[in-house]
Amino acid sequence: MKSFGLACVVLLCAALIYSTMNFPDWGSLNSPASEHVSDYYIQNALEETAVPNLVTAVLADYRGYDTLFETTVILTAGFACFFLLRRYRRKPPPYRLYRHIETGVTLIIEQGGKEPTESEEFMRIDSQWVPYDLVIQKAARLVIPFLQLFALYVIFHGHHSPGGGFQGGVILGATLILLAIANDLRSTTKRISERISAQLASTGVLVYAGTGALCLLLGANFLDYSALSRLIATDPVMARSHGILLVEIGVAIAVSAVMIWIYYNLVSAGRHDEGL
Amino acid sequence: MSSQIPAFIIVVPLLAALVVNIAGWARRSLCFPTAVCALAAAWISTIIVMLRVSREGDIIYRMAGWDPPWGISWHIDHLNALILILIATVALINIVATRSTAAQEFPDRLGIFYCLYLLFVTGVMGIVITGDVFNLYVLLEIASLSGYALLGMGGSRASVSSLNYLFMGTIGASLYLFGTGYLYIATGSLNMVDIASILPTLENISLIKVSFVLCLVGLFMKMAFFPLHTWLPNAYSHAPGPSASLIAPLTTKVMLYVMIRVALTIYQPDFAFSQMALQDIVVWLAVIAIISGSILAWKQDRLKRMLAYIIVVEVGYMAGGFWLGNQTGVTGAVLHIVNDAMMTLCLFLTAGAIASRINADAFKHLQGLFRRMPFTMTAFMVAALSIIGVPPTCGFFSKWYLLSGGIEAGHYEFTAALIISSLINVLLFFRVVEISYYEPFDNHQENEQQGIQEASLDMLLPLLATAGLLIVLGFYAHSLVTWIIEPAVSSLFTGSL
Amino acid sequence: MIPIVSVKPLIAVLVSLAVIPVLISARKPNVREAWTFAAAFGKFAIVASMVPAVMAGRTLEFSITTLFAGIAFKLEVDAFGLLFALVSSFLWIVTSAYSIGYMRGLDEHSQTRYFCYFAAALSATIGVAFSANLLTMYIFYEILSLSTYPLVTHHQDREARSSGRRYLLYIMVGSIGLVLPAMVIVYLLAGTLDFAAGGLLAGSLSAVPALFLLLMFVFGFSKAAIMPVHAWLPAAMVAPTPVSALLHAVAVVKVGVFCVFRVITEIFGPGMLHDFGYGPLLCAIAAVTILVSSFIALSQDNLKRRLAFSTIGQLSYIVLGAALLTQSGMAGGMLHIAMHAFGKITLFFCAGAIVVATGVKNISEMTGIGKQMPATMGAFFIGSLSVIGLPPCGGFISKWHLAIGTIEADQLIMLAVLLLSSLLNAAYFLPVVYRAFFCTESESLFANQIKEAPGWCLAPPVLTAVASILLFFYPQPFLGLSRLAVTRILGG
Amino acid sequence: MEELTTLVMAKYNYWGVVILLGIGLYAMIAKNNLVKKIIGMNIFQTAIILFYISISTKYGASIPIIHHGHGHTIHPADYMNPLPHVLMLTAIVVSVATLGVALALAVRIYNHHDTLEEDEVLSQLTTDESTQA
Amino acid sequence: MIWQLDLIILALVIISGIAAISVRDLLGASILFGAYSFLMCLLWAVMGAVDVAFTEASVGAGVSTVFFVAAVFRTARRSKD
Repeated sequence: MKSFGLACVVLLCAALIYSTMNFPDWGSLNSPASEHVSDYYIQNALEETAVPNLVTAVLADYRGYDTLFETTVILTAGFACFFLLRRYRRKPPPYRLYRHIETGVTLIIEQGGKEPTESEEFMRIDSQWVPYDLVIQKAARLVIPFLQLFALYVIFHGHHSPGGGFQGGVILGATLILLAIANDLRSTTKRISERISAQLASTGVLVYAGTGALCLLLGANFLDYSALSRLIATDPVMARSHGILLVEIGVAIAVSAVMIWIYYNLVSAGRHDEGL
Repeated sequence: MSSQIPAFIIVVPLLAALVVNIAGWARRSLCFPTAVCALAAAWISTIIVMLRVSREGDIIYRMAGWDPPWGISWHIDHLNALILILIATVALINIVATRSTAAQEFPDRLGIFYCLYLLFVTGVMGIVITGDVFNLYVLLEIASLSGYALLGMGGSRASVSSLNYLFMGTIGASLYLFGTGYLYIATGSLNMVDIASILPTLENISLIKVSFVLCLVGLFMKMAFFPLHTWLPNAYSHAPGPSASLIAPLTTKVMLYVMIRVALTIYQPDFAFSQMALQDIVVWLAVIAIISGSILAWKQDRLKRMLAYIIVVEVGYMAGGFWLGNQTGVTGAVLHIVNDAMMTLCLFLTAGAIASRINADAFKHLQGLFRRMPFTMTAFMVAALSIIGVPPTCGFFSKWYLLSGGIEAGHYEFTAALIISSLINVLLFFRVVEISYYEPFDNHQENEQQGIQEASLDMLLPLLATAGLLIVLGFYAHSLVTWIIEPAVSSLFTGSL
Repeated sequence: MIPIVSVKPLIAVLVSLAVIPVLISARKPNVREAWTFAAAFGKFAIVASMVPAVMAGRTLEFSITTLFAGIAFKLEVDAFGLLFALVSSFLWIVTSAYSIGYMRGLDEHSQTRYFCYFAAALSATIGVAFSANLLTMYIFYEILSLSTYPLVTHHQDREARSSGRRYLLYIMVGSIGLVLPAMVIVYLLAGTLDFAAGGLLAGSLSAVPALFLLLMFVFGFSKAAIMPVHAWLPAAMVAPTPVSALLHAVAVVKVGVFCVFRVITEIFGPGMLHDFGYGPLLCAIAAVTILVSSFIALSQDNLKRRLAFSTIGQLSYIVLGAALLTQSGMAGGMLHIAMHAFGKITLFFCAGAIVVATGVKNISEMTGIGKQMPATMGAFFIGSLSVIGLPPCGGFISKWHLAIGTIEADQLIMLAVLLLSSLLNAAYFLPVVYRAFFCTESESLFANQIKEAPGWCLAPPVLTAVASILLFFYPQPFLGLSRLAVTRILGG
Repeated sequence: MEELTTLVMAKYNYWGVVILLGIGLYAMIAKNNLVKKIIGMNIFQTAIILFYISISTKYGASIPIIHHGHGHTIHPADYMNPLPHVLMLTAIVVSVATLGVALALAVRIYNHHDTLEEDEVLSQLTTDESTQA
Repeated sequence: MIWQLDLIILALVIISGIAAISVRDLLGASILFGAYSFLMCLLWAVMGAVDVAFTEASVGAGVSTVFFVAAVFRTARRSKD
């Protein structure tokens, strides 16, 4: 198998490297790729959408239809992970571990035994439990708010600087994942339950698609934000800019929620009780 | 507003999927009706679009109001419109037919099942409707991802084969993306029509040839064309029934459509058929696919596996028929895409109905089913005759076009392969018929012996409707060809798109 | 002469299909069989009602839909088709009566299924007879094959299934493997598949491809049981006797020769075949089949198998008649469809009656059976006379025409073949009769207690026997129809 | 000699792409561990992304964000080609989505078979088959 | 865009890619894959694709690695190849 794989890989590589001989030189200014359509974007995007960040402009407006489905792809992945992995507990686990916080004693409560309320003195712990590293815990607690602030900045400043809904959304999701890693999974699922994350994911895409559908209702083509100028008192160009912001927000919501959702399902193998 | 009808085809299922997920967590009972309504709406809009196309010619829908090639635009001609109707019909029939089986397969994740169902339909519809090569890739991934999930949610076998499918499919899609990258580097555009207008002006043809080959190999992988078909039999035969009867009819056919679109619309028939010296190779591959697939199907001892191999054979029919390179062959391929989707749907629905009654689909468990489930087996019989190609079922007519195309093109080996595989199909299906018709039912395990009776009505009616459709399609094959397929094919060949 | 557009042909085809739901739903056997009769009489009435128009030289046609560019799904009634339709629809009535007696006599299982598929098969037969073009004919041909499959495998035991498999294999390989591609080629050559009086392909084909196409068709319609594709017919004799009687003496096999006849006369056309000199070739093929099958028939002890081989031989007479490409040769072939049908069905009925009465299947055990079953064996005698072609039976007329045809085509070898084969027919039929009647009491295997078969089984053979005698004296309307058809083919 | 250097200068990036493609493909074909295969798959996809990004580059151009805004004339030569960037954002998302699904399937398989080695999984499946029959 | 820098990083990318598929410890492989993604993100940043680099940094180097680690945590860490 290995040798066969190596053989066909080498053949493919040879063929492809040979084919690269016909490419225009790397970085040349007058290759067809960087002339035909892209020039149009570079020259007109600012006038037509009032967004200096060309990537954002093209991403969310000229090719906004792509981006809608890019968001849908990640949503699909979320659905798929849930669909494949989620296992609702048929029977409760044979025992649960509780830790008495002052003394650090671990109690094993057999199934059916009376379980202490999770309070100041008792906390439930995972079966593969390592004592929390104080530094990580506190550092995470310290960092996370700033991270989330930065995420919001990335989302809302995507018009003018690198970034946008997608990157910001990923960071937002990552902060919550960090929370889950620094503490335990249950503490995060308590804050953002699976149901919430799933519904948020759909809502995010719904914001995006809804914006497009709103344009439909306003008589323009799907995703044609300039039609929004009838709602918000601006000229069509600014309306496009605002529409881009709107869909970026939708993307951010969707992506962050999906990231968390996938993480829940992956790390707990679909049980949502114990995780990393 | 009526100019916005095409958008509904994609937007309605997408929104419905989101709504189903949001609402489904609260009220599970909402999921099914929402999905059905959405698919019905999409179906109606496909019909309207078809009528408009046949009345007013091609529709160009400018997404976000940007003109091509700056923005993404849809280009709907007879061919897409036909395939769109096909997809909507299959999805609608299947979702109604599999309501009960889906509820018993995925009791605790029904909502998400319907979300993925709708997303899959959105994906394939988007693949068919779009006029932009990259957008096609994105929607291809949506369809594929939901497909992996739907197919993988079976036993452990299903997961393994689905992961294998995921690997193959990802390589295929990535190769397609790579090929479009070559196209982009050569033309600087992503809009199909725009590329088609630029390509003839280019001088270094070899780059385009490489891109063509890359796209083609990628598509062959996705459509399970010999020898890249290895993922298909496992993935389809181990999948849960409701998913299989949705995905098996659609995936390969849609990829065949994409092949036709890419080869004829982007790279123009002259380039695809004459400048690339691929024709004979592909036709011979198709011949091998047909023969070997038929033989492998004969070796199987389980119904769904046999059907899966038959799909490989049918892909050989269509790909070979397309690569004959003459209008008759392409007409036959397109007509067979329509027919084969319906046939496959009918067969897999039958398999699902049987599986919902007896928990196994090995041939030896089918004994006496004709007496127990007469209507189901009648539908199976009709589909079988159509696969064999017995008139007046629809399979005969597409096979006729393929045969005459093969003779016109002088590819007698293809004609012979068609004939031989039809004969093998006779053996295949009459073996099943003999078992299910003549073997006494008593050989079953006692516990099953009493319980088994005809499939539930909500499954039976769509099944019979499909079987009837097979015959109707047969009788109206000529009108279908003259009204829709011939304009489509001739416009593809004259490159007027 | 403009054709009459009439829905009659369609009704004639569909009438037997129409009763199938009734047959299925009918709980009581009497109701079921009453409906079968109704359908049979109705069908015959409609077919007969078309005779005057056709005799007047008109043709009735009805076009249903277009299948391909230039090919309609179309029914057309001309003299030849009407002749065939008359025979089979009339004999269906008789056979229905006989089936009732037979099936009840042996109280067979799942009779509803039996009657349903029987009706379907008849529809397909009439459809073939009335087809206006090759594709329509092919469609009905396939429907006929599929609807007779359950009849052949009626007993559902291992033997029935294996012979059913063989039946399907021969028919399907022939129709899909040979006829379908041949049809496609013809379509690509001529742009249509409609039957044309002078021959559709006339002048549009050179010698060698024409030969290949011709052979593809002749052997492809394997229902005609021309050797070497005859093996399914003896195997199919496991079916209940009425099936063997109607389908394997009249409907199915005659459909085969009918198709071959049509192809020879109206696709290739006598002119072309004559120019290329393929007539004698076909004659030779037919002659070989005739002689070989007759010799095999001599050696068969099972009565039905012997009849089957005799059928194979007689079918080739019809092909021979077509291949002679002469006035009386073709007329004789067409007449033989009718005459042989009456004779052979009588023989099958008798064989079945014997089985019902005594359970005996083999000739060697029939010694002295004539004493107990005089009527049956009498009918058998007449039937065999007719098949041998001796006056005063219908068979004589058709053979006479065939003989004249051989002389017209001055192929005296064929004449010799005819005479020799007639001798052979006599040699394998008359001993049965002799053994049945003229043997001393001592060697008779039957005590007196066995008696005639029940009336339902007895009346039909007697009726058909009488009919085949009457056909000798009043060969009209078949003679007239065949004359008309021949003049249409040869252009007067 | 220097035309060779110019050739290398002009093409080495694409060669890197091809090499990465090879690595990924090799991992997917030859590796036995499912997670390894998945890593290979991602490398394969990122290689194609790198290919597109390489298309978009221009010597002497800056990032595709227009600094001095309206009024000034904008020279296409000053900015990188934004289109491939857009496409590849989507491609990255697609790759991470595929990764999620693939890992989910791998975890499912592990729950069934307690292994990620493909050959062991297949052997277990074949043994099930034989025990069933 | 400085091509020397680009070349160096490209080499590093290839090396880390090879390493990622060749170490036996799956956790190590995941981390190496993270490194691969991060180097890739650098490469793209050098090529001026800032948005893509940003995305790759957050997705490839961040979330994907986390997914890998989570999956490895739920499955086996050792591998035969």
